[in-house]
Amino acid sequence: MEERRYRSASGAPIALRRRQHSASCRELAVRCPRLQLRSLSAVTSAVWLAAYGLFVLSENSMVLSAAIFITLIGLIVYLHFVKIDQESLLVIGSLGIQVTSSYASGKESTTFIEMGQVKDVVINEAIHMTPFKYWKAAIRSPNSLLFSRLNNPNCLSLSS
Amino acid sequence: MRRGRGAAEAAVAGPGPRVPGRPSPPPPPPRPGEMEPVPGRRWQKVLYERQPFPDNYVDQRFLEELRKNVHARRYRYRAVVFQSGAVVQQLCSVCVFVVTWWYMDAGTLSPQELFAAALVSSLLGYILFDAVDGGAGRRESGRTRWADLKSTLVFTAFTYGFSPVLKTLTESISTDTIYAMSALMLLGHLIFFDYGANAAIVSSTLSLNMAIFASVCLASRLPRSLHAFVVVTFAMQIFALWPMLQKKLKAQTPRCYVGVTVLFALAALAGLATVSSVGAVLFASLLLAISCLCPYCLIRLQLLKDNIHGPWDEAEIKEDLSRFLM
Amino acid sequence: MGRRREAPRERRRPAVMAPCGSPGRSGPGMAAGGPAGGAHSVCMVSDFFYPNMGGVESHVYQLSQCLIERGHKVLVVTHAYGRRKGVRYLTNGLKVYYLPLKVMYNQSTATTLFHSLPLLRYIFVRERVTVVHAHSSFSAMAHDALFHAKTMGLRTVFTDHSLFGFADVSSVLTNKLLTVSLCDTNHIICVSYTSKENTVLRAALDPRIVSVIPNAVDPTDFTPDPTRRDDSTITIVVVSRLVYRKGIDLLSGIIPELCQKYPELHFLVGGEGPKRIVLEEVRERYQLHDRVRLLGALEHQDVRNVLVQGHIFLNTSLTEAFCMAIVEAASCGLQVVSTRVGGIPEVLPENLIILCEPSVKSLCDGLEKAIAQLRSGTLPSPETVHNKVKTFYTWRNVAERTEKVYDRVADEVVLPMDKRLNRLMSHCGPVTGCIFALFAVLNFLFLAFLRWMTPDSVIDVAIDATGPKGAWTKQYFGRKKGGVKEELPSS
Amino acid sequence: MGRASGERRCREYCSSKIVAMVLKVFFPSCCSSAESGILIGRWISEQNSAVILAVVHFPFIPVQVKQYLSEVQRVTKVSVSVLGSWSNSKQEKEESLSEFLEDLGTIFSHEPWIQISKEGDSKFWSCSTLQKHCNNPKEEEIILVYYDQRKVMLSHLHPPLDTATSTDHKADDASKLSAIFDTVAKSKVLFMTDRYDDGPIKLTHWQSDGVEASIIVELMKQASVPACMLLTFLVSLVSGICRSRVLTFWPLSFLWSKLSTCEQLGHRLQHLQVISSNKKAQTQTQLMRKANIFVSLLIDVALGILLMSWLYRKNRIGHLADTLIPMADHVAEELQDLLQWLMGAPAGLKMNRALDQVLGRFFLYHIHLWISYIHLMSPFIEMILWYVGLSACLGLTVALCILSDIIALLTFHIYCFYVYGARLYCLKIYGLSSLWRLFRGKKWNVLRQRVDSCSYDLDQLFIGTLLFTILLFLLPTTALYYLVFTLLRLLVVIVQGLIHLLVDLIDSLPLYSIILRLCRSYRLAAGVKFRVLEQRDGKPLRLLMQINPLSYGSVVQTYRLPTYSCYPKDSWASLCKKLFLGELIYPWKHKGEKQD
Repeated sequence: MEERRYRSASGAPIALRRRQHSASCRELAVRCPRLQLRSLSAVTSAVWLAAYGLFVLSENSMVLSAAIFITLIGLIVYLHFVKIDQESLLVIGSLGIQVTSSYASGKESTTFIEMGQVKDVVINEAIHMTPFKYWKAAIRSPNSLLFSRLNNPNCLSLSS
Repeated sequence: MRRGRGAAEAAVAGPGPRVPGRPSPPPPPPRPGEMEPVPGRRWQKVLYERQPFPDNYVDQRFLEELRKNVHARRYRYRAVVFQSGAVVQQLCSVCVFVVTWWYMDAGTLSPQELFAAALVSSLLGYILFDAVDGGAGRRESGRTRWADLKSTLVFTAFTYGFSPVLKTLTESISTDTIYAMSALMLLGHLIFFDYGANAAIVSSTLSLNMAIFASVCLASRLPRSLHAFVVVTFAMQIFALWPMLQKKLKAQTPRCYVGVTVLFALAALAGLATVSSVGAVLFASLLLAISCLCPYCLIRLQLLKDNIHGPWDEAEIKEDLSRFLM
Repeated sequence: MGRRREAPRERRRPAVMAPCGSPGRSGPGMAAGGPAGGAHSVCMVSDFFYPNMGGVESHVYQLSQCLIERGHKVLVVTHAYGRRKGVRYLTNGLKVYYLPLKVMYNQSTATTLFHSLPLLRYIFVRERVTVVHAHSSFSAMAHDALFHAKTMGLRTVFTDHSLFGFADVSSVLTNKLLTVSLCDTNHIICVSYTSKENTVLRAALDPRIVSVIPNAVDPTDFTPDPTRRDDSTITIVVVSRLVYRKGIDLLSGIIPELCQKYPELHFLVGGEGPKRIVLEEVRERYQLHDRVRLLGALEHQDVRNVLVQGHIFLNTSLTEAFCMAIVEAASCGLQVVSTRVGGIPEVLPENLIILCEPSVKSLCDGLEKAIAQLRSGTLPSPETVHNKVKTFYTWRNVAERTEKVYDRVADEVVLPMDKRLNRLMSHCGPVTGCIFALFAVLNFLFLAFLRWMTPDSVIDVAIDATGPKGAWTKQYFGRKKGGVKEELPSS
Repeated sequence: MGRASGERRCREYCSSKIVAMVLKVFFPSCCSSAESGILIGRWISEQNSAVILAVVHFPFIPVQVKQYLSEVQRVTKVSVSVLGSWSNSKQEKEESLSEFLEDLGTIFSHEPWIQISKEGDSKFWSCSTLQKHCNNPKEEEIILVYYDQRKVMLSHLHPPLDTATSTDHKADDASKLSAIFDTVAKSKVLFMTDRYDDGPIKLTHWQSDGVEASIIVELMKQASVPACMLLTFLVSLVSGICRSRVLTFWPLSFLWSKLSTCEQLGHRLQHLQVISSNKKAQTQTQLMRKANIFVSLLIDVALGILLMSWLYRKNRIGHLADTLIPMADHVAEELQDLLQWLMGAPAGLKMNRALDQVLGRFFLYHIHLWISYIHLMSPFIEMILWYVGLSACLGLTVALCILSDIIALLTFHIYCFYVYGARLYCLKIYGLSSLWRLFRGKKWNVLRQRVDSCSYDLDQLFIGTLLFTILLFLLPTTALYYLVFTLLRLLVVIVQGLIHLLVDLIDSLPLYSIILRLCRSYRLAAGVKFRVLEQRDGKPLRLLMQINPLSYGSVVQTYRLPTYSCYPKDSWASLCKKLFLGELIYPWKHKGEKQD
């Protein structure tokens, strides 16, 4: 169970935690920094300022309420579908690989692949207009890839 | 890089066919050490055997196959002027057509007169057409008079039938639009016309169609449908039939072709002068420029021609391969 | 497509390996011992790469493979082909970037001279590229890469694969652009002496910075097989794209001429293109359906099977820098008849090729001469021809010579900005020079901006997978080589 | 796999390292509190894993156990056997017991012999195996996997879609998980045994509520059979009538095919046939399909009856009828005004007045006809509506379809206009395109499918150009008419499309599956997920196997019912092209023009 710190392709700090449950079972977890209050408040205030500007132009209080709703909904959507706090890869010897990505809202999406169906494990870069993301794909059947985005190659070169 | 530059220029301006020795600076006496040709072995221009020279070795024979101005042609002034007659002709016929239309629009020229004149002139032309080469062309083209008559009937019938439609065709469109359109079309007619040069853009069909389009546009502005009818027929004569006659004249009797050209040009100028003197002056200067100035420029510029050829050129296929598909 | 492309390489690799093991030639040790000291990390940039097919493509691929064998790090950058985008690894861990750039005109990307800078810069930095090697003057991406590489202060090499005339307007413009893009390139490689002359004239270069390194073919790919040809008839093989530049119109003239003269003559035409219709017309007109077979587009591995079926190979190109087709044909033991254009006379010795003028008549004469020799049996046997041609061109040789160029370039200095601007202005004429100098400055500013956005320190180094010292080979290929061997084809 | 071929391969650390398989013991969590005894279950040797199904308590007579097992095996076709021993000792375990367990292994010979023992109520069990025959008992690792017997039994595992579709990987589909799942599922009988019959042996496993609770179900099953028979009879009768020859000769059949109501009815008829077919559904999917159809039918009819009850209360039909006629009139008047506007110079467009007048008059006359037709049938409208409204009891979808048909009938004139306009415009466009080729001195070569250059005669050229000019100048007029009527047409089509989309939604939504997913999420399993339970070293690794429910999206995707309506094949681009070229867009071919 040790922890290392890296910087992701976008320069954000990320932490890789590895823990050895048993000889054949190990877990790798990449954890991004939580949502900073700073950025959150910055975005919110920006939206509200814009809304207020509109409100001043068009004497319509609907704008303000709409802005509030937008920010709320946007925040919920962001936390629930976009912001990934932690991605963990659980490897159980001779049983399978399990990839869990937990969102900021606590929602967890888990996928388990049996060892028998893992053809191969591939680390590859993808071109994403400027920054190069790193994907780890466990190829279960020839045509379906299971992607988990791990922002730093080294952690995988370690694990592999 | 100075020398590299020099090299390039020298190469480009390198002397023409088969200079003895090497073209001036580019491959200078090889530097000692850098590219020392091994004594005894002569560099040869082959790739399939390794030679004891560095890859970037520059031999004396570098660029020896450079040729210049292989296809340069020399023109004679009078010939060029003679050929420019075709352009003059076409300009004049456009001018004549416009002037006629102008008269009809102003009402000074009644359709009946124009129709009579056109009829007479076209009959004359028709006779002339056969008379020039003694009917040789007709015989080898195998076109009967009946066919001529038929197509004439088709023209007249269709034009006459459509002339009412033509009259109401563009009434809701503003006159300026129509003028602009027909001007454009006539310009296109002049551009695409087949003056005897074999260029890519030449398309006699297109040019003729544009002329007809323009004539229809203009005809639709005329007061009555009879006017429209007459103008369109006139357009057919001057844009379709007249050039055919010209070609034949040019082929058979160049001398009288020149005469005809001059006369026609004068007639056009006179007509234009009655409409506007300024226009006439401009038009005259234009004609002069085309028939005298341009050939002169062409011949002068021909001297400055500098065209590089060599083994790298894409070989063009000389003989006519279409015979295999005929 | 690309898959099929890789398959034969994979199969042939042992064959390639074997000679590579010849004394002191291969391995990083030798390369490290090279004059410039140490291996280069080369970035091949071209719009043309697999799955697209052609001379440039195979040149880039083979050259990269051989350089990898010699211990250099090589990666290829090209644009995305349909669904083939992103990063791929080919044999020996040759890394290929398929960049998401828009294709404008026959597989050449549209260029704005700037939009590709972010991507290319990222690649150059993260792969620690030292030499940028651009291919083919038709490829806009190659020129972009040169431009950016100079801005970033990297060494640049350019290989020109094609000939250009000077007559028409389009070639005048392209030559101007070539001048701009080559005037401050460190070194230029041409595939034949004719091509060198041509390039020197077009780009107004110092002939001293232009090297001639011919293309090569894989002799193991093109081995003769006399059993495949049927000697009751005479078969003339034509393998080329059916386009005007390849002189297909000439072919359409030759076919009826000869077929009327020689009843036992057969034509075997491989390739696809707009001129196919002409050949079909000829076939219909002269009722030659049984004697003229149009095979359509050929896979690379099928080419040999087509070649060995014939006795005579006919090449009617109107312009060629270095005709690989005739070398392949000769390597298959065919008697080659070709037009005397471009670099073709330099490619094969007189006794292996019959050169004709680009006209139906001359070509027919050449073919008849070949047929006469064939009948009299004075032609050398395919094996002897093959053994002879085998010695002419090998990729290993090409790689060595290219390596020399890299070493030489590594010693040179890249022009700093001010010198570069001067060069541009002085060298490319007042107008163009100034315009492109301006572009260069803008490009420099853009680069500065990018560096400020994501500093090079943030960009992480890519794992080097190439060749014997690739990151991967140490851990995995090293351990279970067999596993990989049987795995690659299966997958 | 071609994609991955080039990419760098790397093995997972462990997968390359694990050569000796780990022994996996799937242990039902409900048995964790059972008294000591022996473990019975299935041994899957190729995966080296043991699925524990139940615990047999002491005391027992080995022979009886054996015959019981054989009986179970006979019934369930699962090779159930004694896998090992289970000792749950409240107090400190004494030697004797362990020895006793040891030689139990000799009685029930099994290889390997698993011994799980739980001291007190500590969470960490010790677990060991005995290999009698291999002389060196090497210490191989053991993983304990707890699973919820009931859920695993009831759940139905969905293999990922693509593997399911890919035929060449059947080998993968037979994966260990599915093996475990159907092991548990097959041994259902084992759990169904009544709690209260005191057989010779006592088992602990998940206990179903026994037979009593399911008596009602049984009764329903009994009752459903005659109901099905009756239904089948009726359905066959109706379908027979529909198929009778009277209704299938030309004009009628054409009419049926155009009326969406008939299609909907036919669709429903098929559904009824599916439900009432009294042969049992073999696979899970068939069962689900039946259930889905049944539920959607129910809901459909319920909605329909609601609608009816709303309609027939305080004479809403009458109001509807009274509003309908004036509406149609109003539409017609609007159209007239529109035409008047077009016949002037609309939006200052340059139109050819003569042609404009002609077209306008023609359409006006048409509208006049239409209005008179409406007024002719105005008295009957209410009655028609009343009877039509009754059809709502067949289901909301039918009512909706009828509505869309009524709309189609009421906007028939718009359709006519559209067709006239389109035909005229189409002619013009084609004429113009060919004449434009003539204008350029080209012609379309049909054989080679390309444009060749061609030399025309003088008179051909002349006439062609004349016509070209005329058509060109007349084009704007027709184009404008075409444009306006196309827009109207598209409006109608969109409305109809929306209605049909609604119908399709009701038809195809797999409600039963969705409800199942909502309430019993474990019934539809996409896979499993493991949670690593806390552990102490020296003790085996303990995992908790939970069921990963199918996501709603894939539920719908898997179980959605097929619908009859064909969506437009052509994409947006081709649609626009059609519109531009003036080809007709048919409503019944392209339901939901705008939906995709």
